[in-house]
Amino acid sequence: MPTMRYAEALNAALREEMARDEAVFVFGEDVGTYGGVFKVTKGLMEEFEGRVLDTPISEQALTAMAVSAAMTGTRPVLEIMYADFMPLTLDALINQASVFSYVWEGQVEMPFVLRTQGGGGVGTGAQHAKSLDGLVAQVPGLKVVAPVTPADAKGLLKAAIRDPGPVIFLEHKLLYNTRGDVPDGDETTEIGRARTVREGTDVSIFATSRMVLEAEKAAEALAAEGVFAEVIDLRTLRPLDLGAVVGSISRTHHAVVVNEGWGFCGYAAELSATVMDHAFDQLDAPVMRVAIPDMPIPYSEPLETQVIPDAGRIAAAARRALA
Amino acid sequence: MPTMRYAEALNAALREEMARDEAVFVFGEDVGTYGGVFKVTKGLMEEFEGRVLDTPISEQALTAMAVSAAMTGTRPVLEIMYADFMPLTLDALINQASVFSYVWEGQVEMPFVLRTQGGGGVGTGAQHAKSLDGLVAQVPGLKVVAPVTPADAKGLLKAAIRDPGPVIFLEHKLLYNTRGDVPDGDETTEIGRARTVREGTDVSIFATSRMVLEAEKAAEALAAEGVFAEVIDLRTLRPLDLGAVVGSISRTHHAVVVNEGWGFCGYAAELSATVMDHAFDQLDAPVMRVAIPDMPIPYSEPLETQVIPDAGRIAAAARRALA
Amino acid sequence: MKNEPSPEAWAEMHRRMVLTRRLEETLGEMFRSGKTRGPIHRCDGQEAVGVGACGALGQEDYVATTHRGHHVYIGKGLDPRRVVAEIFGRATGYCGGRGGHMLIGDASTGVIGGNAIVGAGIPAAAGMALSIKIRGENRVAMTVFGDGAAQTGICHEAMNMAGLWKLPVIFVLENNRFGLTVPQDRQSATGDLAARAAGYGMPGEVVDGNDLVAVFRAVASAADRARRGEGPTLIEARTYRVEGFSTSDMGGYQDPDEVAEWRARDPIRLSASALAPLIGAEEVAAIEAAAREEMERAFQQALADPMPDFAFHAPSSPYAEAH
Amino acid sequence: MKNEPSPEAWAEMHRRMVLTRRLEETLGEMFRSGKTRGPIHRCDGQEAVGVGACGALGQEDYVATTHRGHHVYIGKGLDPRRVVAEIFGRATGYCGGRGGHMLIGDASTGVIGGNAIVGAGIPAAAGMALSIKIRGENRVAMTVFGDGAAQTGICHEAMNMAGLWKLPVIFVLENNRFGLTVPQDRQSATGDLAARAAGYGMPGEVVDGNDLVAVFRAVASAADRARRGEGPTLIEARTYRVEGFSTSDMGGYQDPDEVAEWRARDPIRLSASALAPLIGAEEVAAIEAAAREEMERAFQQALADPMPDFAFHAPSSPYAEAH
Ligand SMILES: Cc1ncc(C[n+]2csc(CCOP(=O)(O)OP(=O)(O)O)c2C)c(N)n1
Ligand SMILES: Cc1ncc(C[n+]2csc(CCOP(=O)(O)OP(=O)(O)O)c2C)c(N)n1
Ligand SMILES: [Mg+2]
Ligand SMILES: [Mg+2]
Repeated sequence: MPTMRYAEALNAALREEMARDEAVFVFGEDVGTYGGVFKVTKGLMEEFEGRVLDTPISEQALTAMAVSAAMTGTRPVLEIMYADFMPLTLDALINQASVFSYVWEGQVEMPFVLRTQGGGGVGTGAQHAKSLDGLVAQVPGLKVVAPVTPADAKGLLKAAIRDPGPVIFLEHKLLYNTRGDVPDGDETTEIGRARTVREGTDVSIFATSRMVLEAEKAAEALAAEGVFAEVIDLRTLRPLDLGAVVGSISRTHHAVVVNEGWGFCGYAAELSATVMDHAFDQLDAPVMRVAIPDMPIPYSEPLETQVIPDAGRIAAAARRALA
Repeated sequence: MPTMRYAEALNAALREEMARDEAVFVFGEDVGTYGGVFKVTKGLMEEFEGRVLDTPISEQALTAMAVSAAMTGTRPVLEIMYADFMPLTLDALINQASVFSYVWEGQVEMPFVLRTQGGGGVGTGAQHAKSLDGLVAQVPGLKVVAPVTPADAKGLLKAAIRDPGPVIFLEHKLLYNTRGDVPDGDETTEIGRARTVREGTDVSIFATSRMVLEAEKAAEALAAEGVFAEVIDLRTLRPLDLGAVVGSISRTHHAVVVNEGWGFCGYAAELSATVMDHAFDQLDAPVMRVAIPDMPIPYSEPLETQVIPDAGRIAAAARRALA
Repeated sequence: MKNEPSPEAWAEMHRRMVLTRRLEETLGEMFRSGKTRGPIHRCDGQEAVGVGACGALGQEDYVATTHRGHHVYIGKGLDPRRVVAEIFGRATGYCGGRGGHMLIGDASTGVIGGNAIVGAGIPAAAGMALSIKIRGENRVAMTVFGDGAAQTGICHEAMNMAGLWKLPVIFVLENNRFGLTVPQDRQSATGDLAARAAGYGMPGEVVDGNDLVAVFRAVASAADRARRGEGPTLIEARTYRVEGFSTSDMGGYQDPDEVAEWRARDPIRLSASALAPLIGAEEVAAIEAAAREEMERAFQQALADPMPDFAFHAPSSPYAEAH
Repeated sequence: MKNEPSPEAWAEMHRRMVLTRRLEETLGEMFRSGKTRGPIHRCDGQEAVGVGACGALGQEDYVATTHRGHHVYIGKGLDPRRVVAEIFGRATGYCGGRGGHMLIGDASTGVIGGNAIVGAGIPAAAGMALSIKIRGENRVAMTVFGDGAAQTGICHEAMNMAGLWKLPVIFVLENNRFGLTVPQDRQSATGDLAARAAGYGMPGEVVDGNDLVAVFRAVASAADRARRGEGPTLIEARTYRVEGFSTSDMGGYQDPDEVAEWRARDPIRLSASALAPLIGAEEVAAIEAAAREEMERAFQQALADPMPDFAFHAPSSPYAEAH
């Protein structure tokens, strides 16, 4: 199994799917000649003539075009450069993609993928560091995935491209250079399945995207204290793997949910509410929410580090749950 | 105390605030000559020359203009005709309004009000019947209010216009013709305070906007069965009146949350998660979420009535909580 | 003359105009007797735009339309009975009652589809054209949209990309002089909307929107151009909204003289008198009578059709299943 | 000649161009030695646009700029030390380190403000102009934005309203031939962006963006026009981005010959040689030397300034307090 960077894994997935299926095309700002600002689309323009398009800065129409192109025989993969720009795509997602999959049910498929990346930690400021997972996870009819390992980056992107419906694919700017083993060939990661990163008996930590790495660190710190945390990488935010969530809580009876979006009305709120709905009787303590405080992400390093959840805050939340 | 329609109460609030403060102006699609498609701005254009503007269909720029106009000495009141179009306003809310109130803290105020109306029940279809409360309630720095009575419609709109920060004002298409007593003169309703509609001992029903009326009906039905529900009209969705929520649950130990948005990642999820955060130990049963199922709102009557929460579903949820 | 309709084609378009007219008139009558549900946006007086434009396309070509798209539905050959059934929320409607009159879609005739978000049909058609281009097909995509829609941001973004990439798309701007209640000169900084085409590197042309054949010719030429790979065309069809905005219209903003002037230029009468010399006045009369009868039958059948049964539809959310 | 800068005003603008140049060069050096955080977008080679445009305005006039706005900050008279402090996240920066270099705002000089959402400054300035008009003030608002931004939907919407309402706003399109890595002719369907002004009922003018006085004159005339109530003007200032897009630029998409050609037309050298006959070559040299020294001092002071302390900022959410 070769080891590769997360960005390379994504690139491989795109290349393989474009080779496999002529209906797949890639478009977005700077994805062509430049190969994408995070180099995910590197080399594709040369390799697949006419199927990789540099676009104007027009997120709103681009997303709407992905929706209708998908309904008429192609499989668009659109890159939106930063998750912060997702508000510009929401009319196309909420009022178009979500609606037509229901009202015209059966008549058309809508196989498009919207790739974007979010997250903070490197001084990109309030308009370039957000994770708006909660916004997109709210939309019926969409699937939302957020791989943290290079293997899942590749496996989920391949699965997303082959999916008959719209998939929002959330990457993270701090993951592109992380390395990991990636299976060769045609393996996909099933959408809708969480992954147990580390087994544990005392508390379940459910995390998304880069927060999984922080959760792992937190679990290590906790283990040193004799507390055994189970770390679950949700991988798919919608549809949520309810079995994995309920199953883990049935064993640990304590839960921490971690997401790099805002707390209030954010994705972490749904995780907490899901546990309320489906595993209340299993809980020995309230679910602890770990998220970005309800404020914009500041630029300056000593400020930004205070708002991005990290292993320390996750471990503290686990201790509170067990207190 | 005169009785008036909800739409008239809003109209009175606008008229009084425009008379009181020359910096207040009103703009939006069809708000001028026509007086608004729901007649909320009726007569204002003639009365306040130059301060009521009919606009092109340009929600995105209109919202951004409200933000910057508010930062430069005016108090804009923008009407967005349907809450379904709120996705078009979100960049201005998330990346502009929310950001500058923090990064330029203290330098500028941002007193604008964005009025819109949502809700279903009358066959307006998947693109004109949604309540997207969860989208806007997610944004730090915004306040979000949703009056259900004519008195609060007036009192909250006056308070919103006087607020130094951005306020999202959520109306409901089925409330405009409802009547109620409205205090004369300069009374405002404080933003951030819930209202106890009906006291009860067995279960707390927290509802927003028109769902409060359904909750009241549910409470009546439950009372006939000997179950006494406390109905709380949240009025303000952000900042949430935590005291009212926790206080009521501390008495009843059971809760139902009702919102006309989607369930998954919607506002009802936050309510459930808030209870998890702040009142878990008071709960004898899980919080029950009542919301729109995770699908677009269908047009045809027998379909639409199945998705809009009503007294029957609320009462059933209360019974489940108490079972 | 090139791109002149054959007498048969013209007669068929004439028939479709009459079908549309009877649809609209009957809907008006039924609204007045309280038998409709939700808003209805009539297009009578504008039939030549939708019917003439669709008449110039083939069945395999795509079209996206608006909230006011009955002439497009009928113009593209949809079954009147299933159109009426959808308007009345019947199980036999094009969307099984899920969509309503603004969201009708039919993949088999390329109607993809109605859209009640103003402006949304424009990027939709551009996206379909992108799909056509990527797949190397011989189809074209078309959108019919309003003068109000021309002011939306999405219009600018989509037209720029269409011009840039020479997409096979036809933009038919149906200028009926109003966006809801606001006259064109109070929502647009220019009266010459077709002139904006130059800014997108495409030809812009003004035609008489009440002249069926003029619309047909313009669209047929634009379709030829598109199929030759020469890119998009903007056709501004000037007409007038002689009815209210929708069934809920309270009026009071239109100039009665102007309405009368345009009524005198009724597109069906204009077409009839030009068609009679070609196929005979009796034949025209017979076509009209048959069309009226067909629409009457469509109503009878559709209204006798069953209402749909509700089914949850939320493949991507586990939450819905709990309800 | 009308709207000619006085020698003193010109000299001051020249000084500000040199300040900006030294700012950019020093940032470039510090980036290379790993001392910056986050992206930096340099505007050297384009100083004449921001400085010339702001030089034609008064302190009370508003300006909104982009991610590449250092010439606007300095051109509008901001204190170099506090600009540098913000770029380095210091407590003494214009946003106390919260904003970073893309979000600097200073109400006292009308800089409202930097903006990293492409296109967002355009409706921002239009909204300020609306505010000015409503209040009957004598100010004008201006925005400097890129050729990439000209393709956004929000640009269309804002320009249409500005033209429609004759708002006192000046649109300075800084055409540096690239939107990130994509050349202008691959993101815009037209090479003549100024011509689009006609579609918004306003004059469009092309000026040499490397000619300080040409930019000054054009903006001064537009400001006069705006103050006379004649509405907005679009000024396309043609220049070239001789540096990379940002500090993270990996290059490879620019034509070195073109870069060299434009470097030969350096705006500071052009200004110096035209200014020397008016105030003497020694004076020019003395101004430049003093400016360079001032910027050096600004860096020294700013880098010695303290980092900010973190404070929660979420007045509208109860959730934050729990963390
Ligand atoms: C984005 C959006 N904003 C507002 C509306 C409400 N609305 C529906 S139709 C309409 C007017 C549209 O005018 P035009 O495009 O000229 O179409 P017409 O009704 O004249 O056919 C408006 C404002 C909407 N449906 N979508
Ligand atoms: C809405 C949005 N889309 C994309 C980006 C990413 N981005 C930042 S600057 C830029 C290019 C802007 O080009 P232009 O407007 O010409 O400004 P320039 O950088 O040339 O000064 C892009 C695509 C963004 N910040 N905002
Ligand atoms: Mg119109
Ligand atoms: Mg540029």
